[in-house]
Amino acid sequence: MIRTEEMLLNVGPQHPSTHGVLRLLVKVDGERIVETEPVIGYLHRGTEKLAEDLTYTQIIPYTDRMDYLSAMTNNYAVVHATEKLMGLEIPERAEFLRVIVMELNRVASHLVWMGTYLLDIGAMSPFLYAFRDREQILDLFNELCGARLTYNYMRVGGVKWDAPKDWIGKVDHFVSYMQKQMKEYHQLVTGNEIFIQRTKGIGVYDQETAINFALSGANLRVTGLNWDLRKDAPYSIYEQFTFDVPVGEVGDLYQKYLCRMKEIDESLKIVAQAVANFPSEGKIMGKVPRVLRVPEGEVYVGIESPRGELGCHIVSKGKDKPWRIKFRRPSFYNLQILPTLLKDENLSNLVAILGGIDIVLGEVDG
Amino acid sequence: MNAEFFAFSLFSVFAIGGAVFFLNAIRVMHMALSLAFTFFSLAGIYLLLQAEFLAVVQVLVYAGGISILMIFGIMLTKPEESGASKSFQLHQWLSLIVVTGFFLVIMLIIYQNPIFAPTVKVYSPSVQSIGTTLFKDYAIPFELASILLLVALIGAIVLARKEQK
Amino acid sequence: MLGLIKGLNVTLKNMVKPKVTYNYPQEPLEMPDRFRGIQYFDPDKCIVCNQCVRVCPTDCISLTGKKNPDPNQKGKVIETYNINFEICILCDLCTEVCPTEAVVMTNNFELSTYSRDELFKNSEWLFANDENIRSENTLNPIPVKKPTGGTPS
Amino acid sequence: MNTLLLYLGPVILLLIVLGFVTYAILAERKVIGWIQGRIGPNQVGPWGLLQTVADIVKLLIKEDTIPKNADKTLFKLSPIIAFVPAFVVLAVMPFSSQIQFTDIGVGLLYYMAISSITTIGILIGGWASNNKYALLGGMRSAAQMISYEIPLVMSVVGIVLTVGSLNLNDIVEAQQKTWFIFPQIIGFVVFIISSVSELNRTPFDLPEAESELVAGYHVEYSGFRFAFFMLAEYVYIFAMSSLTTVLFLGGWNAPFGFTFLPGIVWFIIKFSVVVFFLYWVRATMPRIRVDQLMQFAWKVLLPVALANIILTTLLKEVPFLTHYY
Repeated sequence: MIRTEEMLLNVGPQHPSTHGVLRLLVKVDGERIVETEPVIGYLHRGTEKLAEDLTYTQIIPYTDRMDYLSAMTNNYAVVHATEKLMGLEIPERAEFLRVIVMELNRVASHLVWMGTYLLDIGAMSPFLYAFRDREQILDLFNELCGARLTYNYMRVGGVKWDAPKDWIGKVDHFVSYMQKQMKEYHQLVTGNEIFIQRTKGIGVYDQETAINFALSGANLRVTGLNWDLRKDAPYSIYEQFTFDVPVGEVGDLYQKYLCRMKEIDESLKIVAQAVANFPSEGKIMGKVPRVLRVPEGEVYVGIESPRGELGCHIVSKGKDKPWRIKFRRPSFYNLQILPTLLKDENLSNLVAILGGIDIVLGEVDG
Repeated sequence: MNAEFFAFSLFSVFAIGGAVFFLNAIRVMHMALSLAFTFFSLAGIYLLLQAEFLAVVQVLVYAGGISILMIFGIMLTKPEESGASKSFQLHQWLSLIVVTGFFLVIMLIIYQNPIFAPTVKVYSPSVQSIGTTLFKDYAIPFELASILLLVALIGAIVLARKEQK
Repeated sequence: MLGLIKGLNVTLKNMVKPKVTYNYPQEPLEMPDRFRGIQYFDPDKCIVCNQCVRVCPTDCISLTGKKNPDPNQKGKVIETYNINFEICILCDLCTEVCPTEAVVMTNNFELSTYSRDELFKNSEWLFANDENIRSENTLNPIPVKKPTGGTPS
Repeated sequence: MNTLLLYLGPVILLLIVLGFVTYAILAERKVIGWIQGRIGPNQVGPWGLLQTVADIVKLLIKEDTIPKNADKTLFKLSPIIAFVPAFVVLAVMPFSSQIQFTDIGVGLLYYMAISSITTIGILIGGWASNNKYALLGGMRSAAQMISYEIPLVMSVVGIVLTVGSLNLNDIVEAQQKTWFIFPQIIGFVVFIISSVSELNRTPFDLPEAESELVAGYHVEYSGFRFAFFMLAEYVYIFAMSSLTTVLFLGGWNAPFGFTFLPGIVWFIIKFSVVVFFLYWVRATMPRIRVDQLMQFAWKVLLPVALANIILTTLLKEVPFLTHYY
């Protein structure tokens, strides 16, 4: 009886396509994957534990480093939870600035995903095009808050900086530029037969599985469920804007790609509306006491980060530091489905499926 | 002439050396590589005999064949399989006798065959003449041989399919 | 096949577009005014209020004060002021809380060194780091009494 | 004098090929850089001209590492087995009507046969490294190169039928009026796809797929041995582009009777176009998956190539077109 030998392949933590330091113990039979075991924690810094010893303002720079591709959203999660617990009023101008930066950050994050995903699949140029366009967003952020990745922009009660002169105009200009670029991406990638071959019908899962694995974000919407916290549990001023939530039909990689590309379009729409209705003046900080003492109680807020539901659960004992803080980190939850998806797949699909989940290891490991 | 003789000696040594290595190697990959050496040296000897087509086809067929052999060798053998099975003394003597007998018979046939008489003219077939011979003069045997190979191929597939179930 | 040809067309078009890379080490990069580089520290302005030390999330600032040598003045003056730049995350909180703009951000970001020891910046180094100082820093200055006098001599 | 040339010629060719490889790598990086909005290497030498030289020097002075559990003999042997055929195939290439080393009757088959020996080198390298990624890369490479050799050979049968010879010189001579790219357009498409695959380049760069197999079969190689693999790859680009030029683009023949330029110049121009096309494709395409690759070879390319042969034989009998076939 002829039999092939199973082989244990150690993918990562030093591997070009694990998007950081994820390690996968893959059992392969030829090129077919028998079993996968993700090993996480190589980037664990204990953000939640550290936060117990930090004041609410000091936590904000730490959240920058969780999902470092969309630091603005993380900032917002923690300040929003704190504000909710304290019952603070946020000035309108600050809310507009928050929405603009969060949506731009979503665009930047999806661009990174698109670029790196195409790189995983083997196309080189889309990666650099995506980074070229993302660079413009980073430049805008650099001008706004003085950093390109770890923004530390939001504060409990408002935002740190007002928009500099002409900044809003630059954002507006960027939106129209990006809308033009999207066409180019579609020409380059969306219709590419090899890309379609690599992604269509790969890594399929249905809605029930997605819900059972607590997936969120594009990973959930791709199965056809219209679930976007910006619509379903509105926060900030998202109710003022009109936008669609792109959903897929079958949960395959190609639909995920389309979903995220459409999300970029929708985000640009929101930014365009926010820029058009941007209040000409107003304060950027609400009335906040000098020392933040959060009343006793607990609060959970969930917001829609580019990767899914980013939750922040704060338990306060009335001190200036949280008694316990917990982040529901979407990448961590989304990663759980990986071993199920990889079973009996071809080894070449490993990177495609892993990339499709869109994890950020800073967030997975926390 | 001198260069030709030199090339012939080189190819012969490689061919025989490859065969000897093949017999002595323990790991499958070494064996396959020695086999490749033998075959490619033979191709070189064909080239010296002006049988260009034959030489090239020899390389073309066996380069692929040996790669496949290597793949099967890798996939179907365990990495640390030492073939150190001590054979009996008697066995070795017996093989020596049989091999010597075989060699003598072959030499006898070669020297009795009129084709290999030293007076024969070197005849270098062109691709065209090979084609004419194969597809005109010997068309039916050629087709029969290919059908035989096809049958073997399909048979192998059928056998492999059954085993999966 | 059509998609592939479209893609080839896009890459060919991009080939003649202007290049977007910076000639960075040869030409210095201009950062916007708000950029957060390494801090500048002005000992004369410091009132030793310790707020920056308290707000720093990574505890990288340490300072000591001493009594004002001028007996007529109340309060303290700074004696040592150190930033351990190995662990500073440039979060900008120290400049935000500083009521007197004694510690402010600069645009200098080329900070790599060959030794970790060099990353320990003392007040002399920080005071000498007086180029490209950011123009807007403290957002919520507390109305404090300006330390009167303290003639620099 | 003639004997001297006989021994000196290959040395000169080797130097030319090495020079080509040096600047092909630079050109590749430049072209891909431009496509991606970058300017490519520009630090070493004027306009980055010495970049590859610097890279090679770096590779030469690098520590030569051999993994502890590697099969040392084969590990050392495999770069040689991979490289030598790459250079040997150039012997039959007619660069112009004068510049050619040997003119053997079965030149086309010779190219196909010798180039397939490289597979053995790659497979052995992958196996001898005793690394799983390298092994997977080697296995993929063997499977891919064997599969794509068949459509590659089949796609040129149409030309062989038309010319009635396997000799590359005869093939070029036959293209004085029409290049074979026009009557043999189907064959050309199949040939280009298979040749990109034989070269292990994007979209068929599975043996060294960076994002999956890290670097594939040469993951454990460093320094000079790695340089040999790279050299083999780029010499094959040289060889394959030359072959494409000879088979489909009329070799040294001048188009439209523009004979004021010598044949070798026309050859270089056509050759450069083919090389640029390879770079361009590399900058655009994603990588195809390994099973799709095999399916594509056996289910699409091979039938198409066979159909092309039948079509050629049929058209050969059509009164008007027989001139072209």
